[in-house]
Amino acid sequence: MKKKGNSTKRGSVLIAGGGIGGMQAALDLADSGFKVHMIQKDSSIGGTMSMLDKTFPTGDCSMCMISPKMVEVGRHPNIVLHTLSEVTAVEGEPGDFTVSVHEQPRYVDAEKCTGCGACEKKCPKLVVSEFEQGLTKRKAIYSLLPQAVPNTRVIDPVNCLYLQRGRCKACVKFCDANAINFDDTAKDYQLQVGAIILSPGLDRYNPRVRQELGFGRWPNVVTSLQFERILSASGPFSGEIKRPSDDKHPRKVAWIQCVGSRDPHNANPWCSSVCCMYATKQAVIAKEHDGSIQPTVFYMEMRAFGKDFDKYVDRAKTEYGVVYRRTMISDVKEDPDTGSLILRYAAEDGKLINEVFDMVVLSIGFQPHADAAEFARTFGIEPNIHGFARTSTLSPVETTRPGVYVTGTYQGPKDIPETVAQGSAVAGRSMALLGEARGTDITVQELPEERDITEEEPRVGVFVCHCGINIAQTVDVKGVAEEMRGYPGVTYSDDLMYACAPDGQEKIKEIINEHKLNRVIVASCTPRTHAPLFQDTIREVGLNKYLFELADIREQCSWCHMGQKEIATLKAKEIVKMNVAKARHLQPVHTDAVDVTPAALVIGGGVAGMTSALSLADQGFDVHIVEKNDQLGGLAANVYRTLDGSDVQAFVEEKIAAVDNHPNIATHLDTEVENTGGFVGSFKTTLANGDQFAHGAIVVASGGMEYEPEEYGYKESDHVITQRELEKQIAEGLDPGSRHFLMIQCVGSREEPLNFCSRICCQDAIKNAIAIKEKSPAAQVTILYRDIRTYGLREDFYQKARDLGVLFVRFEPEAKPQVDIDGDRIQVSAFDYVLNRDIRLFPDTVVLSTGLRPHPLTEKVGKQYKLTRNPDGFFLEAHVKLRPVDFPSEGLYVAGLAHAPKNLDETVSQALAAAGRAGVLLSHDKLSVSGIISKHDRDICMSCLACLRVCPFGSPFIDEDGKVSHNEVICTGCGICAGICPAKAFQVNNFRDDQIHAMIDAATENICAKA
Amino acid sequence: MIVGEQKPLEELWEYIKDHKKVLVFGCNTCVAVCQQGGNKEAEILASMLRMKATQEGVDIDIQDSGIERQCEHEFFEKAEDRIEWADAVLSTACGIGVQFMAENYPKPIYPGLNTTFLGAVEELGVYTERCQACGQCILARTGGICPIARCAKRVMNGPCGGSTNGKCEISKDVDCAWQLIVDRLKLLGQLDQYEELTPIKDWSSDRAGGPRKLVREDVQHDS
Amino acid sequence: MTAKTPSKLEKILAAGHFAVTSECGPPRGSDPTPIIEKAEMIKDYVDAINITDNQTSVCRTCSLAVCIRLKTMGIEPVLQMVTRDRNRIGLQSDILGAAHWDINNILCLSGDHQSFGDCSKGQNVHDLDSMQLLQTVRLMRDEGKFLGGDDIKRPPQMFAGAAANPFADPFEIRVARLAKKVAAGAEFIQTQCIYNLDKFEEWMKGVRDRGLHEKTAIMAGLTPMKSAGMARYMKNRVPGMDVPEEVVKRLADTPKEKQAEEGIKMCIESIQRLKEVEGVRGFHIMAIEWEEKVPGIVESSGLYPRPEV
Amino acid sequence: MTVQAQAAVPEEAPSIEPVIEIPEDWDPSILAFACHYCAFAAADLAGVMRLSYSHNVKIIRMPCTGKLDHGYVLRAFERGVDGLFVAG
Repeated sequence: MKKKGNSTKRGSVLIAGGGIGGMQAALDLADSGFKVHMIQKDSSIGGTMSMLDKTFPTGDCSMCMISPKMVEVGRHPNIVLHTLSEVTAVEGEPGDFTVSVHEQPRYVDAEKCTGCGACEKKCPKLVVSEFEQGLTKRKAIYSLLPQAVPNTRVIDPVNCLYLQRGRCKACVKFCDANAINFDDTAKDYQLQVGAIILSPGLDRYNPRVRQELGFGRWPNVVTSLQFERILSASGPFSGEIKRPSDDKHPRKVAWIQCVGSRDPHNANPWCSSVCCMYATKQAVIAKEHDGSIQPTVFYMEMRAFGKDFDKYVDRAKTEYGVVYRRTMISDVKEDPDTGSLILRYAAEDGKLINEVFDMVVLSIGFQPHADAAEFARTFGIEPNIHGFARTSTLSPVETTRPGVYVTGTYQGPKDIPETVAQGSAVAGRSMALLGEARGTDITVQELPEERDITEEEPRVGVFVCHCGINIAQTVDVKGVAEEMRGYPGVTYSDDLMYACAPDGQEKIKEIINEHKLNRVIVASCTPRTHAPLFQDTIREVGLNKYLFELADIREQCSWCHMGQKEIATLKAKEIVKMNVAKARHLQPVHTDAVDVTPAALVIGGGVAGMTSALSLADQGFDVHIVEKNDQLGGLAANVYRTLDGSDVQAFVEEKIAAVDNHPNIATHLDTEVENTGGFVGSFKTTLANGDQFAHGAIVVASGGMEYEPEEYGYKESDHVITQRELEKQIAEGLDPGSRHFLMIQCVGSREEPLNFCSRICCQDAIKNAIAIKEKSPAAQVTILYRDIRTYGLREDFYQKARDLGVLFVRFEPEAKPQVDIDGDRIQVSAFDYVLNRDIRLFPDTVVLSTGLRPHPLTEKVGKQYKLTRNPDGFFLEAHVKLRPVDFPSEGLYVAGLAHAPKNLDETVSQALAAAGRAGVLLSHDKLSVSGIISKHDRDICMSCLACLRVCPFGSPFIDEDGKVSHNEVICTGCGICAGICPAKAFQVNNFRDDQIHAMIDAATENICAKA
Repeated sequence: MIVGEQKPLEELWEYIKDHKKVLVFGCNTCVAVCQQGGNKEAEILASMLRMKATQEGVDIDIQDSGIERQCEHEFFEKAEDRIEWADAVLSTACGIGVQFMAENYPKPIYPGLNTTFLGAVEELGVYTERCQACGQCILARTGGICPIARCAKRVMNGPCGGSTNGKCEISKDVDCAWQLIVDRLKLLGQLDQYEELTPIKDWSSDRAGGPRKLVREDVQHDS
Repeated sequence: MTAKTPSKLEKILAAGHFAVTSECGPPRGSDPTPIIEKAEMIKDYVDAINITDNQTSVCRTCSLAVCIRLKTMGIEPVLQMVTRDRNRIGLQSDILGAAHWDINNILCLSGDHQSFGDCSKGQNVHDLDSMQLLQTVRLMRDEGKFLGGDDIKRPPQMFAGAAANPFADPFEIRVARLAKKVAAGAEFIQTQCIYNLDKFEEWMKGVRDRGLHEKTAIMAGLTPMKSAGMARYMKNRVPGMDVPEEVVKRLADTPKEKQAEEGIKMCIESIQRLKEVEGVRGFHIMAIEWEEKVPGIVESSGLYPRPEV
Repeated sequence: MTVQAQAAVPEEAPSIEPVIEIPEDWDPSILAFACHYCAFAAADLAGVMRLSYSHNVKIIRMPCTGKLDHGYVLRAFERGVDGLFVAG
């Protein structure tokens, strides 16, 4: 709740690191009224993810996902970007920190530079490009990546000829906006913030250290990140897969896994979690680029533990023909005359093989930045033994210093969705910490009354932008402006040097007032990034911001028809005419808003539900937990220890206690949701037991269920138990004595009909095995496994188990172990790959590592809220990488096992993330509906239900009086309903039929004139 | 609802090619639901005919318009002027609308659709026949599935000898009505009803008995 | 069971002999000679000859005319009548027409859908269905009344029969359906051609359980296969036909020129086996366009000479 | 298409337009309907990378290709457009 008051807490947050994790936290906080200071070491935000070509398991292109976020961060009024900056000192306590920042000089004035790139073309100094991983060169004055945010150029002082030897200054000569400023100096300043979020990400392991792999010596051995750049269409080879040595297309490509990971001797002991999957993705995408490529992956264990990961690997094997060899490469030699590489390894049956590959990709892992120790000292937090930020499993985003949180890979190697989830989680934690200071540090702009122009004749103003040389070099800008003066509806038409520059903005405002314009067209770059900028400008002089259209004559005309002056000018004229024709039909759009009830419904009282509820309650919102059983706790109630030994029972009790006596939380036990009416912002829910309440958001944490095994004789003998039952016995003081415990992995997981990894069973097995061996070393523990998937920092415990003498025997799904029981004697037969023969064991106890299933309630809850589920029955999130806790329709979030099997710490992170996301929504009194939505005309609609059937967001619905109505709050304006409506009852604002028809007519003016 | 299908463009062109001013006139209820005769389809059809006209080098002014329903007088008032303007109307309503206009306007009214059947919307874009309007409903005896509308030979004591794995002898895409009836009776536990012989049907209330009329005096308005 | 009509077929069945009937398709023209030759060929080997009524909706000489022709030749005809082509007036009028010539056997059928024949654009009638036609025949015979209720002077003496397809879907109501036909008045049944003997015997078991084999005379329908190609065609293309794979395989394994002979052999084997099935009271041998084979089949399956009655 | 008894009704052959030969200096006019989030963004990226492609295409921005309407396609062709390109 927003209590302005005189609270000492500050309403802003400092985020150290501009990768996807930091950006998600920044957007969540800024959207909910907090000022954000983002500190970024490089000249642009984006981090590692912006270097990737595609992402697993969907194959979506990474830049398409991250660049809208980067633009949003770059433009957000509540976010201040401090690039080329580093934090030097932090004082103060939670709610009130003083942070000193050192900012390197950029030598280019951000206000003036328009990112036109003329300077870069003329700069003579070539430098190895870090972003392209050394595959190509960049200039001394450069932008980190084509879609950099901010896209102001930066001068690299080490390589700039002028800054080093006082010569050249070519960039100054060619910069029309005279934005180059060599007198720029480093700056030091202090920021007052309430909370600090650390998201510095990780460095990549440099494989040069391991000589035998030949990186740095043989050119055709590349790192996986270099291969990402090779695959990328905006990379050095524009997406064509070529060998660095001779630019030939490689046929046989090998991926070597665990380079720099799981290798305590000369690299890092932990598993970097993502290499198995990105290697598979790179193999698949490479095959898509060039069908003749034969990919082979050399690996120790295929760690495809995430959602739909196993299915992705199976598809790689069957559809793309990727060959997986479970063996490590001892060394790589180059055949000098062909440049190909000879890999030596031992095959399954032990024979030594030399196989020739055209190219080798080293799947390098992560490791903390070189300055990680110093970074930790600056922020006053303690690193763990490996140099990551030290956190505990049960509070994964809190560092050792209160008020300082961590997200992303700096907390431990992880994949993008977990990083994004932790981004929202730390946003949620900061909101909880600074709850009452929300909104105090941001400045809300006062806007004048909107002019009513509905009666006026269209008076269109056209501003054609030179954009320095970018447009003017190819398009006769003055000619276009002149041509438009006579065009119907145009009252004013002129050119501008830089429309988006501050002076350009002022000129536009002046002309609008002077000529009483009621429609504005700017012909310049792409509406995707700059339309919001101009819309806000015209709104500042009272014009409704939807009376604006941006004609793209740079990216879609001058830049792609370079040199063809007269054709490009003609095309530019036509593009502007099309937009003016549309402008004549533009109507003002008033976005109404919907009240938001500052309360949330949490379905499920397990760890996920309770964590979300507590975080939301701390943020000041009322929360209703609905739990089907008669007490809270969920599955975690019968878990005793985490892998690193934290006491789970105590944690669950503590959570239950916190929930029970939190003033904002109401718990409804032993009941279910009867029905939920209303829509996002104002839901009304009735429970089975009759309780009723209103709320604005819903967190679905309906949890999961343990698989009840039938196989391996579980039903026939009580010597065959599950890991959960063993854990209970250990907790109750089991004396293992010298008994022999035999564990079997993947029981009920990773095979049809439920072909997915339940992610927790390897951890459970290792945890119990260590507990038994530590209790009595004489006891014998054997684990029959398919792949031990102790990913991330959990790898240490796999190492510890082996050191304690636990035996690991691998089996293939075709030759599963056989358990035969007669009376008390249990015989287990299996095939041992290492000994290469069948073995028979006689354990005292067989322990089954059973997997997880979606809770039977998932289907019912799914139907109630129209939530889709994946084939395995888990809920499907809005976007697998960038919206891991959201559902497609707004106001609904997911957390915990209902989304997918996950470990307890990941459940906590996801629950905090869901609370963070819901907090952003609930922090607004009013939920403003976006302007570009579909409008429904009820009197010409005959309820034929075609729209109801096709709308992906379920916004058309059959209302009380049985006719079709349309819920504008949920509508995203895609217009599929308008496309199919036979009565044309749906029209999308700014894309109405008359507007599109006007554009078509304008585009075909010259043809009709000629005919 | 009533389901119809647009006539092939060639046939429609033959109707209007000698006229100078043609109005393509949509009906926005039943035939709009099956997306064949609604106002939007009228607009599309008008555009197709205009292009046909340019291809044939014939000068015809083709406009389009439409009303809610062409089977009730009052709806026509809104489009009176457009209909006056035209010297021929191509109505994309079902057969009812075309005839209703023909009774009221002294100019050629051409049918845009082939009205096919009374049907249900099984799913978006799939319309299937359900009722023959025989005037004497026997659905109570057959578990709610009509052999008259859905059996190719209107067998009253089916199935005939030709049904194979649940499909009618005439085509694998057509369910055997009696297979559906037997399954349905089994579901409702009324399978013993199957053995009762269905008496010979009185077809006098069907179309065979001549064109039908319903008069509701209590509703009639003595305007 | 005493015969109620002057029908020779009924008398033979009543006397407990195996009845044998065959089937001829009238010509697609008015020349009577082909039908006369076919009838002459088989008249001593069968008790009655069915004359099809525009089979598969293909226009041919009407069944009534050919039945009259057979009657004049001293051969017992079985008039087949489909409800596809006539409404109830036409049906009653044609029944009287047959009775006029003392034709005493009638087989009531729905008839194939017109889309199979040469007039797919025609309208079908189906005023009554096959069972309601049976009721009409029995009404006219037993109560001497028209459907409209008036009395008939000299009511027709028709031995009424119907077709039955034990193999069509849904299989579980096929016996119930026979019960309905019996209730409607079917005194004899000529089944669809049988290749799946096991399934037929299973059906017969159901029939016997309900005692229907005493209420109506079931005659097993048989059609000898000419070739493996014909077997495949019947299996895949003819609706309601159940041709097991072994039948097709057995024909396909025999050399081309011997396949016809093998088909006849299989038909005879079927007859021998069906003779043992309790409730089978006769055989309806349909050898359309292959009538010359009927004598051979009848003879070698021990059904010759035909009993005098 | 109403499902009749296919067994009997033969399909009429579709009428194909006669091929018109293309003049030398033909400069086609192509209209593209591009979805704001994918194809329009791709066109921008082509520009950012200075790729060049033929000038004959003009792009109309749509909220989503699902919004495409028969009316737009026919209106474009009726007014003489030579080709339509829909991407999203």
